[in-house]
Amino acid sequence: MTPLEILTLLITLVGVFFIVVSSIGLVRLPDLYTRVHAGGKSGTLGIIGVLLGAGIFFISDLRIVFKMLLLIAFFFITAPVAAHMLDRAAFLTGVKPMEDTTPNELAGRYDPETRQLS
Amino acid sequence: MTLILSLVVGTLFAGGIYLMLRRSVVKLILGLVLLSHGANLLLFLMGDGLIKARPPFVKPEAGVAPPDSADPLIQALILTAIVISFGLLTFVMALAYRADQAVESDDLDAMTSTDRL
Amino acid sequence: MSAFQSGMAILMLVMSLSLGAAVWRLLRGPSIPDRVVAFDLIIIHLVGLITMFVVTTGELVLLDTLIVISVLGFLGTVAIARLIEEGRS
Amino acid sequence: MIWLNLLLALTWVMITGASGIVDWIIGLVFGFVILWLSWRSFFDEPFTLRRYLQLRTRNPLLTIWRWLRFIGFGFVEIVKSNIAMARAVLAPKLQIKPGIVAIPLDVQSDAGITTLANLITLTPGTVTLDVSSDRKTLYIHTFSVGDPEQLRRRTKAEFERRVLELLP
Amino acid sequence: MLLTSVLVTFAAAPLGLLARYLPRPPIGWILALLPLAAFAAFAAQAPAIIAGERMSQAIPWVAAMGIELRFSLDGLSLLFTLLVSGIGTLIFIYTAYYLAGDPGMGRFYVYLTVFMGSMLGLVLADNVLTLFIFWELTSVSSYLLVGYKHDYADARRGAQMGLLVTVGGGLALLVGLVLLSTAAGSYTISEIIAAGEQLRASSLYTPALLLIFLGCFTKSAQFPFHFWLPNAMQAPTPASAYLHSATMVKAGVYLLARLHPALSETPLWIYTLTSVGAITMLIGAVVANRRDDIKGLLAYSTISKLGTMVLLAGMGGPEAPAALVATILAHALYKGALFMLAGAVDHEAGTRSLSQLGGLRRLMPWTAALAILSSLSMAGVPILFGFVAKEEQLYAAVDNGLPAGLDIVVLIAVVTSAVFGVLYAWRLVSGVFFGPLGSGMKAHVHEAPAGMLVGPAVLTTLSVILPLGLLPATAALLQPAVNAIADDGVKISLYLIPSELSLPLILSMTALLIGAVLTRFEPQIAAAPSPLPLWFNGDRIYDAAINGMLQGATSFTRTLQNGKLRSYMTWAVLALVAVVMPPLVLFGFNGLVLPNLAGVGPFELVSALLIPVGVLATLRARSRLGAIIASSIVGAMIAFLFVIYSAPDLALTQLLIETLATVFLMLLFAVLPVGFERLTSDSERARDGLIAGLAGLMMAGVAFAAASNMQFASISQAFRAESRSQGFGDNVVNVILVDFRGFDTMGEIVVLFIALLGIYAMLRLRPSVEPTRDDEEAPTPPASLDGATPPEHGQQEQQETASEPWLKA
Amino acid sequence: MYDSIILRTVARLMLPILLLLSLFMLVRGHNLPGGGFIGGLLAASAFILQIIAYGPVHVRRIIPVNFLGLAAVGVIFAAVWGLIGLVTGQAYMLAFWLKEPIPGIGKLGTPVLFDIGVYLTVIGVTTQLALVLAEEPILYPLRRRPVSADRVAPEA
Amino acid sequence: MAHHLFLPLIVPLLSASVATIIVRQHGWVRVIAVAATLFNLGYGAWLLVTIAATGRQVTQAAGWSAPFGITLVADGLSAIMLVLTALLTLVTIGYSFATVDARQERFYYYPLLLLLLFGCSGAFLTGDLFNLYVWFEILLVASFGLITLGGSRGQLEGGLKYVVLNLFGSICFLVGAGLLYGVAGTLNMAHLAERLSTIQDASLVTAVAGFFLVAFGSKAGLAPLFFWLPTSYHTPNIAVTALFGGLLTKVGIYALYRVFGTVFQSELARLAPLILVVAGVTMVVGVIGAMAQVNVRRILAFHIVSQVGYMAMGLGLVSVAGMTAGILFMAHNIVVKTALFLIGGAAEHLTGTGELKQMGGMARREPMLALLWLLASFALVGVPPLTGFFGKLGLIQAGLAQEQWLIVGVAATVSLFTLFSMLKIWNEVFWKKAYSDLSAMPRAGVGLLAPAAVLVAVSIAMGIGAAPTLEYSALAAEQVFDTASLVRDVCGPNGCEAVELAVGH
Ligand code: NA
Ligand code: NA
Repeated sequence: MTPLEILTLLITLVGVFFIVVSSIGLVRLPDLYTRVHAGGKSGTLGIIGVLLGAGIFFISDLRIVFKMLLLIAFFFITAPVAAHMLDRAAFLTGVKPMEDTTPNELAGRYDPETRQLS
Repeated sequence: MTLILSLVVGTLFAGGIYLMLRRSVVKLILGLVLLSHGANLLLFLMGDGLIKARPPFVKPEAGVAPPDSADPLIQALILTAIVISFGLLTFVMALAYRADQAVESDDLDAMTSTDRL
Repeated sequence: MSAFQSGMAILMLVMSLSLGAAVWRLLRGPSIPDRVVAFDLIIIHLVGLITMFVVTTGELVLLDTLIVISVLGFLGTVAIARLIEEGRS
Repeated sequence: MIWLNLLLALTWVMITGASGIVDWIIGLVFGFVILWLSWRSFFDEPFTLRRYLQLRTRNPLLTIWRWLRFIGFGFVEIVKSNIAMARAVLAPKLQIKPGIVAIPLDVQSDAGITTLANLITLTPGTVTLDVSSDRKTLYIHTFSVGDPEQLRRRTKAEFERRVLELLP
Repeated sequence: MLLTSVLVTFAAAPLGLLARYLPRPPIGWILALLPLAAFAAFAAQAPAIIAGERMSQAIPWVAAMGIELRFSLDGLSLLFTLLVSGIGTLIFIYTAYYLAGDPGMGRFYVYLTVFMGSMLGLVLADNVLTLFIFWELTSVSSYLLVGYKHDYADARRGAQMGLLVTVGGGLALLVGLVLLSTAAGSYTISEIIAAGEQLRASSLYTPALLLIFLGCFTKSAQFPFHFWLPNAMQAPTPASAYLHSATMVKAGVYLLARLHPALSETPLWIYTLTSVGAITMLIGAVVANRRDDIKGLLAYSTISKLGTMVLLAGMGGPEAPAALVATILAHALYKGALFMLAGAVDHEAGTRSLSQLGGLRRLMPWTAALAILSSLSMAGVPILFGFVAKEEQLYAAVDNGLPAGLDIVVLIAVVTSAVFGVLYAWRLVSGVFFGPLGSGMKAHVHEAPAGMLVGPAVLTTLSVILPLGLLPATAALLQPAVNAIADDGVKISLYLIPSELSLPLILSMTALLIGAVLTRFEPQIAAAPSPLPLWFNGDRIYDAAINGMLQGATSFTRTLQNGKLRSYMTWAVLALVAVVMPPLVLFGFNGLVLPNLAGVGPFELVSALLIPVGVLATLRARSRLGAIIASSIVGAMIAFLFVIYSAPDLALTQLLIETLATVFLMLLFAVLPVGFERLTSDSERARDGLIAGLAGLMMAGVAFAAASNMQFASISQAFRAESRSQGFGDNVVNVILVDFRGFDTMGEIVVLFIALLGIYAMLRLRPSVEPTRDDEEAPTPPASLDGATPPEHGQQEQQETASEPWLKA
Repeated sequence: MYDSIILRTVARLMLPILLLLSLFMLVRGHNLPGGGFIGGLLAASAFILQIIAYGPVHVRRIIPVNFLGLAAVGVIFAAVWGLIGLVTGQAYMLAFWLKEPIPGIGKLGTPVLFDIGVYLTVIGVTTQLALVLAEEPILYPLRRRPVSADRVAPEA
Repeated sequence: MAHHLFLPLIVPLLSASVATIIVRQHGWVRVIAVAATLFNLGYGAWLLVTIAATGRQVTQAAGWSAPFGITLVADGLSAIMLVLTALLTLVTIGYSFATVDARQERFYYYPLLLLLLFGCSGAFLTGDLFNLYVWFEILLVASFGLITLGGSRGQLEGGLKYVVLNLFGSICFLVGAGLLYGVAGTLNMAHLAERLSTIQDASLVTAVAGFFLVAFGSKAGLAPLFFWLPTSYHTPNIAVTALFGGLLTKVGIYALYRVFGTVFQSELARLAPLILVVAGVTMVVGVIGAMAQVNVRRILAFHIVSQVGYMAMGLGLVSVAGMTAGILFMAHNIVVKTALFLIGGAAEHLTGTGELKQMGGMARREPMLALLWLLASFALVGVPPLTGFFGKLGLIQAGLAQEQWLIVGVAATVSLFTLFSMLKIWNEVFWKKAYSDLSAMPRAGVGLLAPAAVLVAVSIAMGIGAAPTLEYSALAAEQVFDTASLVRDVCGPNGCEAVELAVGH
């Protein structure tokens, strides 16, 4: 194995590790809001790791490196938005947080008619 | 893998047909979706074998796509079929929605007025 | 198969299993947003798997699918999340 | 806007992988057409060349430097956050005490709020839930709430400050 | 001339419409020139035909089907053409008086003329298919004539009944004729007749003959199809007189006579015709005595006589052909007259009921005189032509060609029908013209207009004068007709007073005598219980059949076309399975070896297996959104497989479409109730599961069989090789899409485009009852649903119409 | 009122990027994965993201294109280049290529123009569909029917 | 190379697209619609003559040699269908001027008609199996749009079933095409015929043919796949019903003739008994349904089903004579069926209802309409010498020649029941007294009468000119079965295997 390959493998390993963590989180965590943590954070870092690994592997081809960077940026920008959207949708559709979620400063802040948040 | 994917095609068809035999319009649509997935995957099996990681692109050095690359024709056909079924499915969705609205029910068995004797 | 490829293959297998876990959540729910979270994560898995597949096979052409898949994963998640809200009854 | 156009041209050149002068021109033209098309999603008033060429940033290099520093900070935070996450998830017994906390906002620009929200989501233990309609409060879900007040303080101090620097 | 006569008649049909503008008697005289001309033309041919000539004429039409406009005139045809055109002339005159003032008279003349043309064509045709064409046209024109007074339900019913029965028989006839022609190797009648020997030996003989019988029996109102004829009496009397007594109903007899030389003298022919004819004859004779309606009485008597004719056609023996021909002529003469007179009575007295008529001999003396004479002819009283014909019948019956035992039965039947014939003739005359004045008649009944009596007068005169010295001439005229029926030199000899006291004469006199005696008991006979069981009533069976059919059809259709999509889908799936499964199982797996699973990578396996998992999740989802998300996983996994198996374009398209479809689905269906209702029972689910499983298994099987059974090299190799050199592109798939098979792609975008048009119209064009906001006006959002402006833009702009098309500008 | 600042900001940012990506897919589709369909669908996705974030009314306002007309123009554009072959007495859709490749774009010929027609049609159709569907609940608010509780699965 | 074959496709397509853009200018849209349809009619007539004179016309889309590119092939059958389609569309457009309201016109009524014309014409011209699939989808989706245009509840309910069941048929078609490509490796019909003729005995191909049987059978409305038809055909505009009633199921029959007559010849022989059974059942079930109905258009809709059975019989007899009769019957039925829908529809349009029990008195009120109806319905039933007779006679002759007694018996019997249910309409709508005073009812103007009159005239002309019509049908049937000359015409003298991918031959 060339050093490049080793590096690739290592970084990819890290990425895969975090993706696995997010999967496990998704399975193990008790309520939706905590699962969003797992998906939104670990999943993002994991995929970034994998992409980075590929970027390093193809480091000689700048086009690919750039594409990988573009993708990483894309995930950085979009993953949190998705998490936010999901949490919000869940909250609005009445998905209950796990029992000892305290404080819950959002409770009752949505106007039931207009969905305006005060 | 051909065998496995054939079985997958079978499940897609079975699931699709089962859903289409339900009474809910949404299930009907999803049934159609599965059915067209099944058809596309079935077509995919009809190419020159399942070939991993050898897409039909001309290799710059050779000037031709490798003869053992995946079947480009079947891909073009599936692509056409996918797009067509997208158009048709969207039509069905809109129609089902409107029918649902007109009948005020998503129960297909409530939509029998045009056959009533 | 080189050691590198074997390593990647193992990682891909791990990813596949992890994918199974995400699918489990998709099936299990219980709420719709739960399923969407799982959906989002499944797309991430697919992006990862394809990336690794390209790394092992060197078939760079396939890499271009990643951008579109990512965009669509985002679009799909956001759309579903948004429309769940519309549909609450 | 011209910056964005340049950015798009750069993106074009990078993804096509061809960097001749013609490619730059094509990238610029495409970028221009796209910006012209999506102009109204950025500005209320119709497209004008003056508005297009207007530069907002005085010192682009400084801005770029700040952004890079910000990204670096963010990246470190993210890695930290994920290690914490992995610990929590992989622990034999789940120990989480979640809570939802409201954080008053100073940032007012769209970009600022968004950046802050994203940063919060990507960093340890917190996910942005929503922004109030009057854009004065940020609601976050936290993984293991200690003292809500401390969380508020820390967030404002570590994150919002940096965001305010870039996008007021 | 033959062709001309037929075509001119058809071409002249619209002339009848003149009567619409002049619905007065003179028009009848004018229009009658047409049949008169035809009569003259045919009469002019008589000498030649009598001399043994035979005229033929043919023009090709649809040669490939054997249809040829081939006409030929021989003795039999001549007899019929003279009857058709001669009686036609009288009817044309009569009609104008009968329908005077009726605005529909024009229509009536058109139908009448078409009928005449059809009838002429029928009897002249020398091609079975041409004959059939005219045969059907007589049914159709008869339908229109019977339904002339279509405001009345009875008229519609009578018309429909006649048409259904005759067309039904006609279909059988058609098949029979085609079979016959197949057996004979020709569609030309004269050639078919020439092939008699060969035909009788053919295996097609029996089916062909039975089918032809069916056609003839329905047309000629033979038992058990006789019931339509009395109902056809709903027609205006001119039509009844013309079609239902003198001409059309004899078409079946004509055809039997025509085919007689070729097909007769087999047991099938003899027994069928004898029994059907005899039964019809008796039933008609009996029932005629039970009718109160004079047209009904005449109709049944016609049935009886038609039965006699069929009997004569079937029974064989040396005298039968002559008797048949004589009967045809005699019947046409007296029955045509009687019908017209009955019409005159109806016209003047306002009723046709025997019980309401009476004593008209003083009020309508001329009518009475003619009716009495014709009735005497009908009864077979000597010195009238009816007597001559009856003598012939009895001669034929005595000397019939039937086996011992049966011959006696037939003889008795003929005599019996003669007895009843006397009886109903007497009923008619005494009931209408004698006794006290009828109770149900109009106030001031007077003689019918002279024009209305012209026809009856001519026909009655013929009945009277033919026996008075014209018998040899008549015989000479009829001889060629007999020759056409019986080719072996049978001679017809008509005579009024036989040279010796023969058995037929005795029987004839006896029948008259018994009949005369029975007139004493007429009321008892009319009131006697029906000889047939009550249910055995053609009318009633017809109605029951129609109603039963309608009800059966309704409940059948309700069950089958039940409006449920899932039931239709079930049929479709089962049809697919039924068509594909057997050959697949039997031949589809020939020579396949079980595949090697070693090359399957674990991670592909996992991805592939996630598809069924997604399917299952979709099936088991208990909410719409859950199902939608589950199904979108299926799409994503398929796209992933596409990536792995070297189809990046496919994967991209699949994913894009999948996502967009999901978004669209959510846009439309997220707002509806979220949960699925439980609508089907467990047994239904199990059944559907079984069907779906079977279909799925079949699809898996066929996919695998085809994928492992590629017998030919695919043409795609050429695309791989020539993509760059000829298509100037490296993405072979895209080159196929835009160039090699760009035509497909063109169609594909058109599909999208049309789908857009359709969806747009469907969503925006609402029926006017619904609140309508059509067209492209951008909607004004209610505050609760949609964010119109991004917050940072502050003030809300005035709504623009989104239809501002820069494209058009 | 749906007004997530976060989503809207990101959606706005994505619009030019996705449009650029779609042009990229269109332009190099003849040689690499992509093409008129994929490009068109991507562009439509860009617009659909705006619809999701801002609602159809806003999108109609900021992108004042008659998409249905665009689809029709796309069809005409795709169909019309084939006529060159026909008027020169050859087959419809016969390809005509410029001798030399255009720098930065590649070889230009009628199939490429055809692909642009496909691109325009797909954008027009898909975006118009999304707009029409998204406007549906605004134009025709649904009358809700009560569904008896015991017949509904207790989910969501 | 007959490049002109593209014209009847491009003209409607471009016209439809332009008409879409200027849809608000009603007058111009109508002009465009009529002009394009007239062009197709004229072209079709010319093609009819040309083919009779010089045989098959062949061209290649984009010039690529067959079997690599997409072949367009016009033979006698194509030409007959092409010309009838244009005629029908033209007549329907004329009828629409009088009956279709302005709102529908604004929602792309005429463009959709033109696109339907485009789709049908393409289906009749293509010589490529997958391309046929595309054309099927085009005409299907155009028909979807037309059948739901107006958005009444009935249209939506019926339309949903129409659409879904047809989509199932489409999927069967797609699967069949895919499987066939897998087995035979090509899509060009000539090439397929060439290759499949080397497989003589029963094989997987027989199973694959089953998919096509179901696919085309469901478009054609064969039992038990016809359910979509009676449920939806009475719901849209009368003009649309008339066009669909005449045309759409026959596209399915056309495809059956084409694909089974050319590509699946040995499978056809194998499946013939099944096809005959299906044909008989279709005739019977259709006519039973018609007897049960009490609405003009619904009766006629079931008749479509019943008569499709006759056309299937023409195929199931597996002989040139059978197919000749089938083609003749189809041509007759296309014309007459549309005429009947137009006339019955005119009565419906005037009365405001299609329910028999609420109609009446039309014979006195509108004698011209009554006359047309009488002629058309007798033509449908097969009363000589109107067109239907020759088709029926041809089928009977061909059936007897093949000694298929049963199907002949069924065919003959069913036509009696057809007569019965046609009489029902005649009695209830035309002969029976009106239930109310009709003097306030609008009169049938030229706009309502002329289109039907044209078709009735065509039907009569086809009856009188039965000889040339039959001759042409025979030519068409022979061409369908003659694969050897097809291969020669499409791929050249050396057959399709010898061709290399290039522009032109
Ligand atoms: Na009625
Ligand atoms: Na009526």
